[in-house]
Amino acid sequence: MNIYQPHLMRIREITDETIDTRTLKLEFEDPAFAEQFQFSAGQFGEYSVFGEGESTFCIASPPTRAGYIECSFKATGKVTQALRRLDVGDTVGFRGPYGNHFPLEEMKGHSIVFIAGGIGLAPVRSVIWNVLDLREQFKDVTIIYGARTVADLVYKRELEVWASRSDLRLCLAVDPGGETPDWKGLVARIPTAVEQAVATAEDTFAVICGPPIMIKYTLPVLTKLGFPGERIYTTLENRMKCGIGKCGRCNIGPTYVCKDGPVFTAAQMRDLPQEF
Amino acid sequence: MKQLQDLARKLLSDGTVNVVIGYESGPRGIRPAFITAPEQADKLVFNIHCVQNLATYLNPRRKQITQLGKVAVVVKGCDARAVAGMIREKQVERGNVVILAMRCGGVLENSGTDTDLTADTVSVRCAGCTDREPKLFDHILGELPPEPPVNTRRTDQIAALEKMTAAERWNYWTDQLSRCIRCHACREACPMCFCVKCTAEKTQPQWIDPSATPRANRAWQTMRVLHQAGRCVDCLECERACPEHIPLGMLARYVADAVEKRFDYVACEDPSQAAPFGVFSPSDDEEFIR
Amino acid sequence: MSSKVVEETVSSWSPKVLAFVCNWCTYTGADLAGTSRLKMDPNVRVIKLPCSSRVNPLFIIKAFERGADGVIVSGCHTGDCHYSTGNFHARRRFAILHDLLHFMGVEADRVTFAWVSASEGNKWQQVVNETTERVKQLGPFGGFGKREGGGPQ
Amino acid sequence: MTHSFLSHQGFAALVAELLAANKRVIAPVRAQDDPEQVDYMPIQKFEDAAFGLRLPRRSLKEFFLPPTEVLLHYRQTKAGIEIREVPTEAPPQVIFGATPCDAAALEVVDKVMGWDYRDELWFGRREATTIVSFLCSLMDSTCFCTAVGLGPESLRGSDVLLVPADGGYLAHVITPKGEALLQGHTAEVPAAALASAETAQSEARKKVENNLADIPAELSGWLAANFDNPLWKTLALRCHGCGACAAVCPTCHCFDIVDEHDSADSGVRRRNWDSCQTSLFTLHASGHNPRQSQSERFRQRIQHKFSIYPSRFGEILCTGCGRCSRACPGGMDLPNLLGEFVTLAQTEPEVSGQ
Repeated sequence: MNIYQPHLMRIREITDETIDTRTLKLEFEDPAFAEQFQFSAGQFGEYSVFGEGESTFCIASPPTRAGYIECSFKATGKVTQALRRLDVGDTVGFRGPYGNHFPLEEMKGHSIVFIAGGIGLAPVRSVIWNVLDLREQFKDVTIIYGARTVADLVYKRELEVWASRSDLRLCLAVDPGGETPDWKGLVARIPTAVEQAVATAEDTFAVICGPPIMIKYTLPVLTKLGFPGERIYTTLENRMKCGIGKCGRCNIGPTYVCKDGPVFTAAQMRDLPQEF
Repeated sequence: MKQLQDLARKLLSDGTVNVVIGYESGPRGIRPAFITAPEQADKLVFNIHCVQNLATYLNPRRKQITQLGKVAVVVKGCDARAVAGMIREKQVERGNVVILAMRCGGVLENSGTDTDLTADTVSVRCAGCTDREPKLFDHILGELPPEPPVNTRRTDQIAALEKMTAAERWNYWTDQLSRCIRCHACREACPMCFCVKCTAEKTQPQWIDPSATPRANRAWQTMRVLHQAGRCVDCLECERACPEHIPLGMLARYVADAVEKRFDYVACEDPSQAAPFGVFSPSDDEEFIR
Repeated sequence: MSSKVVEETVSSWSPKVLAFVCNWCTYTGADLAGTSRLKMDPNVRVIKLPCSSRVNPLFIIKAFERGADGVIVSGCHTGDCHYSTGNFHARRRFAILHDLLHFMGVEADRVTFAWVSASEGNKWQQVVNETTERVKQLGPFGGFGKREGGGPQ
Repeated sequence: MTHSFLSHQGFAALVAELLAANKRVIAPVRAQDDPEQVDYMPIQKFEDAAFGLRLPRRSLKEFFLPPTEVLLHYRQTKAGIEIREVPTEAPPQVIFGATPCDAAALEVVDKVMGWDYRDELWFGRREATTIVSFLCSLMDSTCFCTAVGLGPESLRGSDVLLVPADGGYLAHVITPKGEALLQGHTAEVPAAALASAETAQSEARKKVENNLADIPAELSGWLAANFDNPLWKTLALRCHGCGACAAVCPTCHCFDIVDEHDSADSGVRRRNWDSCQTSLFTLHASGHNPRQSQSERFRQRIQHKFSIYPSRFGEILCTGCGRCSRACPGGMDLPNLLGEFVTLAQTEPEVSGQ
């Protein structure tokens, strides 16, 4: 089997997150492969619709839930549009898991602040559930999540679950103008929400993912709060084809996002050529 | 030459333009030059080695050049037709480009070859040139050199193909186009390929397969040549760029001839002349329609 | 193309012809041919478009790529266009396409251009039957569908 | 490495024998469209080959990484998707008359192809291929193999290197594959052959040495440190972004993966050559493009070859064949540019990364 050959997976469940964002729950067709399949939070895969092509997304489900993986995507291009046309029971291809992952082991025994914007919650969600499934091994957990409008918030059912849990703090925000009359969360952009919700950087890791502009304005806030660059983790997205360091597409300077990433610390990002 | 250098120096020093695109002598023959300072104007040259169509650098896709500011460009008569085409199709504003037109006595087929213009060495596109004395310009320079010899290689080739059976022509083009690797260098080098999104890159639906298979290669070149009908100025940048040396100029020439024969239209130096596919005549020939 | 693949032509092969027709004239003309019970070869599949000027040359190439052996492009007679001038513009494009296909070695009989008005059921019958007959003579057209052997080597 | 002698007759007999055994034999052949030019092509008989005429226009890359190749076939059935794998073993082939730069390029690219994940399609062809290079005498002013640590007599990537000597060739037998190929066709090396081969080698070297001085190790660091140097903005002005350089480059290996339908329910996934010079290469689905203009794309090409690859794989992703400069319709000139970079790297050590 050559390295570009995907494993076949069946769509078991489809959840519409927003008007254009969808989550698929996938199971491997080959039970033997499913048995030995392992991954870590933050890794990604190449998902394919046969006849349309491959597309790169993170694995949005946590490694602590065996037997399936989930991916969330926004229907924008050829492959994602095709993926959206598929139904429960249809087959997709999957190559992976690829790339590095969030350093869960290192984070154990510490507090974590999760910060996500829009569909950027997908990779963070994998870590959040991973942490919540091993809740006693971590200190305080804070989740700050925002989107442009209430309608753009993804994983709404899980947001409710998180809101009802007493062992974490959830802070939801939408951009000004994006609120609905019954919106109970903040009306603020992410950097403001972070300023309000995070008291201290002490003994705490930050995991942040979202649109580049959000990250750009949130990083200074985190720095001001006292987070060193080495304790802020994010995940980068670049156009990829092979996912395994061959096709030459995802380079940022000497860095192969597919191999050295997609998870980087803010400190590492600062040292990269600013070409992303 | 001196005349050109002096003019370029003046245009740069009085701030009329920010860059003069011309020809210079490079380490391996004549190459395009981008002169941004008056003191570099001495580099400019013009001779029979100046084969490149510099109008291609006015193509708005070239962001690295548009960001330099106002441009003056050295053109031969044939290249001036490309400038006119871009003005005609609203890609370049006439007021934004200073056209430095050179009177031309033909250029070589292969720049850098140490030879005079002969019927074998002169570019095929110089045959029958009516623009040796350019008509679209802000400044016209040089003396009109004598008419170059005529290289009939391409017209002979086209005539030979015309004599073949359809099957023979099909096989000829299959041979040629099977070399295509779908790198799209022909498109990137072309002054008249200025679509923001090329049909070859449209994926929904996927009109043209992206792989270099015989079927996709033929679809790609057919589409490209058709899109250039009435636009192509026969500068042969596509052929020069092609790393597989496919005779793309022959297709372009054939279509340009067809457009001229049918619609009496030549991609000319007059930007105000309507493009042939934007207009029609009730008396257009329809001998091919039942 | 030299596609008279003998083995294939002898027995079962019957050409596939795809027709791109305009909604206002040819489609109605074809309808008339049908309701008039005119006998036509069953090889033609019709795709209805608003106007013959909607026909992009890529439609024709795609038809060949996907297995058509012949193509018919048909619309209103010039002067009768529902959109006044659509077919005048189309005619210019078809002319150059016609010439280029010729130069690239596609037999002229593979692509039939015809003006068929709403009242010309008989003409549609002729166009269909004659095109089918000519394409039958030419044999299957695999050329545009060829996938392997691309690139240098 | 051992030495043996291959007479002209022995060479012709060897090729004929391989062809008779239906082996694929590739050699430089006069180009169909231009008899002055040479391409590597499969040959049917020994006389088809045109050895020692000219540097072939394209590299050997296409015989290992074809411009387009099938990665898998799929078919949609009622039960789901069926995948038909493509074989990763390739039929054996022998390449005669490779230039040392083209042979070396394969070994350079091996590194990225075998890094962590092993590209069996590439290595399948690599293993099935025996490469017989010729001492290069085809250099022109665009060649700069010596500057990147190779040379007309370089053994890298070849299984055998043939050096002209009286009556035939002195064969440097480099690998067991090469030894197996020549088995039974060679003779003892005549005393004069060694000396005449040595002369040929040093003469060949002289032909190219002065084109460009050796690229110093600090260039890689200088390039990395000068990623944001405003210089890049002006370097690519004449670049069309056509990617012809990448197409002819023996070491450019970037590719695209696409699906194509054969019919409504079946099709193929393919790997196609791609180039960092096109704007689509890095375009995100969102419309964001990290490399907006040709300046950035050209910078990527140079950085990848002379900084990124050295820093990841320990060597320059260039074998000095000069094809990019010959193919460029815009007159970009790599050896010239490298010379300028090296001067800058050596005169501006304060901004150097070293």
